[in-house]
Amino acid sequence: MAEKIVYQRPKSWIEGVHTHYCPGCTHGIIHRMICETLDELDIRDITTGIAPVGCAALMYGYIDTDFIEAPHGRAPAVATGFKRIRPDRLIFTYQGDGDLASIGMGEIVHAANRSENITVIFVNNAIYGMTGGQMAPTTLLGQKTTTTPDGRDPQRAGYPIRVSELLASLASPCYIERVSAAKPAHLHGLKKAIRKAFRNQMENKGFSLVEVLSTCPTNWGMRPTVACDWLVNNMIPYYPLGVFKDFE
Amino acid sequence: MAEKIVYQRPKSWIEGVHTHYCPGCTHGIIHRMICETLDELDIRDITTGIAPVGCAALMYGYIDTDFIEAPHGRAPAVATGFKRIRPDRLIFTYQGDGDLASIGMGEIVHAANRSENITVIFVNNAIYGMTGGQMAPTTLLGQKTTTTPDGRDPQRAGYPIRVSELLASLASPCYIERVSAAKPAHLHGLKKAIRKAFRNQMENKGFSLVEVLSTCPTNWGMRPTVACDWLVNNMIPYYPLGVFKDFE
Amino acid sequence: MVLGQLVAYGAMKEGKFVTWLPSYGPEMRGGTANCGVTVSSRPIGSPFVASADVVVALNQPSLDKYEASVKTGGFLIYNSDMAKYTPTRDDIRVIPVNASQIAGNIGNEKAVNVILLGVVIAISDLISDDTAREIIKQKLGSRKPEFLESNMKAYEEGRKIGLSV
Amino acid sequence: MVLGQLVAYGAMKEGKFVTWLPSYGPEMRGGTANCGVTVSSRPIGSPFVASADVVVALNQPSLDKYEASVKTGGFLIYNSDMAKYTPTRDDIRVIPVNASQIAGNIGNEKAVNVILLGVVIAISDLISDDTAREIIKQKLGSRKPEFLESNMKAYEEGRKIGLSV
Amino acid sequence: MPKGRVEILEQYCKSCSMCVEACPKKVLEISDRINKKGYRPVEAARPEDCIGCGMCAMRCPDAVIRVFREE
Amino acid sequence: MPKGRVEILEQYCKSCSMCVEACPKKVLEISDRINKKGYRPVEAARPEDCIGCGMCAMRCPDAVIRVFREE
Amino acid sequence: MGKTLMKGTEAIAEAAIQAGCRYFYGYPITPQNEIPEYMSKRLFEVGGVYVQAESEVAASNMILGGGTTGERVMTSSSSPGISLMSEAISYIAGQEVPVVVVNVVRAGPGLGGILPSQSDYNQATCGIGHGDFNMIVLAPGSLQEAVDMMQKSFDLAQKYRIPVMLLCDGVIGQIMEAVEIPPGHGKNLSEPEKWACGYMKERGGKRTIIRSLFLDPEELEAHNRKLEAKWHEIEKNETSCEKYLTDDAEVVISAFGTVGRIARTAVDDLRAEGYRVGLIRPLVISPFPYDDFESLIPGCRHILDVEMNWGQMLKDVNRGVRYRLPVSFYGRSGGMCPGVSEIKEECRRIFAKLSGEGGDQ
Amino acid sequence: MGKTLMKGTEAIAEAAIQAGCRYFYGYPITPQNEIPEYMSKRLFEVGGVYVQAESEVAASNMILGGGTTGERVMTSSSSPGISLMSEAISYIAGQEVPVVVVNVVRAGPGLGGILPSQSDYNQATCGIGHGDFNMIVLAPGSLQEAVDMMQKSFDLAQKYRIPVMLLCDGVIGQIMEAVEIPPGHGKNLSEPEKWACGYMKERGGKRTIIRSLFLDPEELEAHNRKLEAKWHEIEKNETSCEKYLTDDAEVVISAFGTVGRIARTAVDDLRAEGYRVGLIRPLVISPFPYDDFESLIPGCRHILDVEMNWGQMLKDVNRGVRYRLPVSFYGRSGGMCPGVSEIKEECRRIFAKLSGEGGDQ
Ligand SMILES: Cc1ncc(C[n+]2csc(CCOP(=O)(O)OP(=O)(O)O)c2C)c(N)n1
Ligand SMILES: Cc1ncc(C[n+]2csc(CCOP(=O)(O)OP(=O)(O)O)c2C)c(N)n1
Ligand code: SF4
Ligand code: SF4
Ligand code: SF4
Ligand code: SF4
Repeated sequence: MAEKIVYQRPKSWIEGVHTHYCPGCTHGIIHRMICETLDELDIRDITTGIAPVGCAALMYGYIDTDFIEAPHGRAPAVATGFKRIRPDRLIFTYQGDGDLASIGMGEIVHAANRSENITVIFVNNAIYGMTGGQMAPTTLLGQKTTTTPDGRDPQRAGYPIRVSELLASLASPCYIERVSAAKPAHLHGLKKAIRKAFRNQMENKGFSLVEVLSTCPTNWGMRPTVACDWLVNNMIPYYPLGVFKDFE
Repeated sequence: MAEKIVYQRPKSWIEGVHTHYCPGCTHGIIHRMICETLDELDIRDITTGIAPVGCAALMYGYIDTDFIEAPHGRAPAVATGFKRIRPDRLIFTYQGDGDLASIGMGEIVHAANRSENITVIFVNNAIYGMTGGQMAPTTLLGQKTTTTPDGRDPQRAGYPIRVSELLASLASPCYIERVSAAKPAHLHGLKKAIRKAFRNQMENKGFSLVEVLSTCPTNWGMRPTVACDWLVNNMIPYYPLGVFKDFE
Repeated sequence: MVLGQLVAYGAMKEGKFVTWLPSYGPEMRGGTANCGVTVSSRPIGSPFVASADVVVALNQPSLDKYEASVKTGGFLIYNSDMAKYTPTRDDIRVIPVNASQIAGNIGNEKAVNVILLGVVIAISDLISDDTAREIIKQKLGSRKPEFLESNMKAYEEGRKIGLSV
Repeated sequence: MVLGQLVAYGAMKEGKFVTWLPSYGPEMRGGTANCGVTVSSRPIGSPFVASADVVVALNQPSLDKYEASVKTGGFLIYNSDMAKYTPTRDDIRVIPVNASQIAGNIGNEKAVNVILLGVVIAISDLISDDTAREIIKQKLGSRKPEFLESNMKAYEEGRKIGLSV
Repeated sequence: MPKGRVEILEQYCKSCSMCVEACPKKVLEISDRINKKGYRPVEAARPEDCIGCGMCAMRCPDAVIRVFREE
Repeated sequence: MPKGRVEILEQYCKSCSMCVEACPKKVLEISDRINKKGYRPVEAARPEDCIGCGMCAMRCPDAVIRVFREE
Repeated sequence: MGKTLMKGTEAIAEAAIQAGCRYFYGYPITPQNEIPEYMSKRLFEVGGVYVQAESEVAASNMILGGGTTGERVMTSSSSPGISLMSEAISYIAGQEVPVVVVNVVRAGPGLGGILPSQSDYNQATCGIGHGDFNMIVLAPGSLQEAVDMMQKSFDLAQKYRIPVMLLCDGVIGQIMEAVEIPPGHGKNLSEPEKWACGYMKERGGKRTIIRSLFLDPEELEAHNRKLEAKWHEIEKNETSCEKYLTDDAEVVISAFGTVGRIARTAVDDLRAEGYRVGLIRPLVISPFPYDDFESLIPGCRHILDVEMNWGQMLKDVNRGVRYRLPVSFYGRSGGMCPGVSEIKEECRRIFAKLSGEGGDQ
Repeated sequence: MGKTLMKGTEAIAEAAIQAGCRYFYGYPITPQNEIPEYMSKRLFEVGGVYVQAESEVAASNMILGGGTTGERVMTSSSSPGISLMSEAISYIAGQEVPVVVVNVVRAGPGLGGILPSQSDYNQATCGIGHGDFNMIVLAPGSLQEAVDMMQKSFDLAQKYRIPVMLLCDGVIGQIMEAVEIPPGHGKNLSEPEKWACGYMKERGGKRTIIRSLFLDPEELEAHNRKLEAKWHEIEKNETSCEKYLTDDAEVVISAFGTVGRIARTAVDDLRAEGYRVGLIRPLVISPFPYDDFESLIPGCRHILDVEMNWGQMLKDVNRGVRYRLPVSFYGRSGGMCPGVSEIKEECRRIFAKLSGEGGDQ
């Protein structure tokens, strides 16, 4: 009987490097899915990524496409600047919740509203990873972070922002879906959403955003698999998975 | 028979000045309503206004309260800084659509989301007044401005943003209503909404925003009363009047 | 402002050095928006006009503000339908022009500018009469040909007033 | 990092001048996060440690990176359960400590630090044995009293290894 | 019909006609005078028709109009 | 049941156990070895049970696992 | 194209188009609104792209992204808007992206006023953003210079992969005068820039990373040294300065931008009165023409620095003459501009003092 | 409170609280995250307010708003975050609002690195924002100085109604050493500041407008002249500089911040070797202590400027010594810090050269 390869490292995943992510951090899973998508759609060499400021700042070390570094939160503006000049090339941003929903709120709302023909991968891990666990706009009520030592209090810090719902209330964007990277059962949906977000761009459909619920085992203070359970039990109830906008 | 005063200049309207607004600009009506509200609620001397960058930059010349000038778009942050220190004083921002919905999008979303206990008067005249008629985020499709000489094209500049709806999709804010300053029949609702937005703050209810559909006769290139008709015929269909959020 | 630009175009046409500099404010109407034009036969240093040979005031605030900047012996021309003037200086020549009224009579309310241009050209040697006529044709005629006739008429009316001073 | 802080607290307690300076990177785990501690009887100028009397390496990357910074005659102490060392220098003294294993035996996996502290105190004169014990009580005892006993035990084990060198 | 009266602070009027349009009784009209700022202020052309409803004042962007009503 | 096989690129494994949890057949376990980066890599403790479903690889954040299946 | 009478902002915009710029990202602000307005119309005609950014923060990041394609991109703004670009400009410098930024300066600080000023000199030439970097700054003194420098700005930006600022005081932006805009010489990207993003395919899979992040300090230091070496190169090659009647001048006026042209008239007038006065006018203010100032040292007895601010160029002037000549300052700020007669007055005072000291005027 | 071993960022935060600061608005950024983290906990305990702003743009505008109450407010950030505050800082200066900004500098430009640096010197002392303004900048050289200066910053901010920056290189932020934090001396607002907003009632209806907009250029010029006069006052009163063994020194090292303490060790070591070397260290870098530098002129033969950047203070040093002493530079950048031995080496080289030139060492 012949042996068939069921899974191997995607070609777009740069060989020989060890990611700097903490063990079990789902950033890696999302990266891998992007690589697989680039391979499957055969678009690696016409794609440029925009690296955010956040744990994924060094992602160009792992994904083998052109990359531009953007200031914190400004990836959608950088992508706009690029895409308007090179409409025949593909561009994606990859942004954390601090990057996209806090400092970068203005840029994402307006890029979505102009329906820039770009792909946004939005990694919502309910915390600031890179800077060591401060509150993010998506931090859940009661969740303890280094700047909400008693848990997030809506009186002082407001309610967690549901970004997909917020952006879906705009008239312009093409596709917005929330998926999860936590559980094996979620991974198919994650992959499908990423693929679709790139396909939309190839078909000039306009702004596509995939919100990926993600873990931060280190700053949540949990083992990776426990973090995945926490995500399922705490994040998904507040951030329901699903398609919020689809102009297909 | 004795003569009764039916209407006279509000006390909070500074005597002896001639506003710099163009003839028939509804900024003046909204100013007057704010003055009347300050008088009626007797809060003039515990209120601070935040002047925006926009046609209303000089509003402290007309309304007799303390005032702080804010950089373009940042009034909600300035108000936050103040109100967190003086919760017993009242504060309001007064912002145009460029100020609030373009450059200041990040600040307004987050102030609303923290449900800062402030009052926001948002003047939507679908254009940049002060700078001479460029496209605003709220400019209607097809509307000609100095930067959309062929009319706003959704492909290049996106759809007009419905700010009240966008902010109402957040969990935190207390009160959001859209009213109009165009027609005599609208003015009662305008006044009521402004009064309510101040009352909410006095009762510590959190973030209140009144979106006022307003005219810019000069940059729309219409006589004032024609501009009012245009507003009714073109803006209200896209920006329906009504309450979008009310935690009462 | 348009008046100033017409003079500037004309001066350039005549091969002179010219600068036109607006002073702008937040007041989009009824304020003192104005411009300074410098015409010279040598390269121009400062484009700011501190004292002027000719001042044209379209409304009261401008009249009040710029009266003082007329050079001794210079002209102060104003639209007497929009502003009143009580003389305070006797070293300048003052020309009231009922421009709004004339414009109304001609049937082109916007021609106030062109009427005053006629006055200016008549009393000064900034640009020649011929050049002025050509510039009006070129700059105003191309944009709004339907008004060309009334504009030329307005210019004539203004010129008449200017020459009669 | 904690190890360094304990030494720093101890040194301060003994009235010495001390600085503790971390070098931080984006790698939250498994990287070469490290710190430099300077203890001195006079005010400290540079808090950067270019060459050190004692280097303690908890894992392979740190060992590889900081081997070179041990002064001639200095000590290189490493957790032999987490890193392998093939000697490249003969001018330094190398002390492998199977710290993870010892910590496991004691039943407090997090005590690796304290074991190595024991070694450091034993071989150097940074701070006295008494001070070290007191600092452990004060700093670790207050936060997690339930671990105090195992921490003291870990210190003893480390000290034994250090003294036996 | 109640009897009303309007007082116009002429020097502040910008001749925008908003009040003219607002008045249910068509009391107001733009005058021929010119005020200090160069505008033709509004005036009560038919003062006798005024019912003192205040609509004009409510709509004036420049707080130019004072309204009285006989009781 | 199809027969599968996993190959582990040990040097990249960070010992996070995500794959261990993902495997429906409980094939994988964290080993006792230490890799260059100081982690104990995962290993196929029960290789014979592997069905080559690829779940482990799909969940691995570090693309450590290659999966084969006999056809 | 012969001379035409144009408004400054529009001439600048057209000059950019003639220089090959097809991509404009900007946000309105007085006194430069005619630039985006003109661009929104003209770029559509010539097949380019105009994007009205949601803010200056966004606009500056759009040129960052746009500039990585190797194409000629620009933004324009005025003082407060430029402040909002600080972070992105530091990134652009660190990431070596060629961009052009036009600043039509208004009077500050804060909201200030909208009248002309030169009070962003410090910001433009020295500390606009965090970190070790500099940008090239050109300061035109007339509309024709503005037009010519606009084109030069793009050339310099691409030659050195560095942000270039065209620093115009509001006068340059608002004035109308006759200019000639040389027809397009913008380079045509027949093949992709070697370093640009988006050409991985054309390059056979070789990729480009445009970044300023170097977590290893030795790597970052090496990167910074590279930027430093580039800057020294620029200092060597790109300074530019006009000297007018300085050879025999006892008093030299130093001025840049519009003040330069005003001072020139003052010089002419004073020469006619018999005063030995000259003018030194940096055209490129960063890198600053220190050497040209130093060359004044033997002959000149006094420098009068005139600016439309509170004296921001003064320290560079002093540095240029190495504190070996007396330098005095005359300035107006807040939207006021020093006039010809004020400058003459000031010069006459200086001459009076010098002759009191026993000069030979 | 005696000496305790504390981490720099936490000591700075506690010092602010002891200085009477109860209002903190900030956004996380390495390497100063412990400041907001500490504040989020401690301010709640002492009845103050911590707001995590959505960005540095927002944070800087929150201190603008907060500062108008007359209370002691602050924010802290690191280099890229400070760039985003540029516009607001210009407004704050123009509107004369007292605020304190802590910058724990990391290496730039752009994203750069997160290791210590002094590469925001230019920005802090010269061109951070548009318009004619300056802010006061203090640069501590040890943790104890940082703590003391934190308190001084609030005093200065309120005395002059001006933004004050505490410019710490990353070392000051991250180091642990023994410090003593003097117990609170923050002023207690028993009655409202006369100029502050929100007190119209208490003032019997007299209102306050806090603005920087003056559309009339003469008004704006007058306002700017007022700001200028205030700055001259500050220049007169508030410079501060340490001179160490400079009296007989042939070579004087100039350095600020952490480099100062490192250089001091180098000086001690070199003195032990017999070299006549000294140290001059500005504690306040804006206004810069030019006079202290000028006073070195008669005796000293060479200045060695040492910095953790590519030489940003150099021009101020040269200006101080009026180009009459040779000044050379030694620096490391990108997160690298000059070490004691490097500095000594450099000094020995200079001495060798000097004695070659016929000096007397
Ligand atoms: C202007 C600016 N502000 C702040 C920072 C510091 N910073 C770096 S990453 C980050 C947030 C990271 O959180 P998130 O975006 O959620 O991504 P994650 O690390 O969780 O993946 C912050 C605040 C910065 N680099 N630049
Ligand atoms: C940072 C900055 N960017 C731009 C401007 C210029 N500017 C002044 S007002 C304004 C927009 C005005 O439009 P809007 O907010 O809708 O108010 P309106 O004038 O229509 O009432 C702009 C862009 C500025 N002053 N500061
Ligand atoms: S800090 Fe959190 S988000 Fe960042 S790599 Fe570690 S686990 Fe992932
Ligand atoms: S009060 Fe009423 S009736 Fe009288 S003028 Fe005004 S609107 Fe007309
Ligand atoms: S609405 Fe007011 S300003 Fe307008 S015409 Fe009437 S009175 Fe005059
Ligand atoms: S391929 Fe499937 S069965 Fe085999 S080890 Fe991986 S998860 Fe388990």
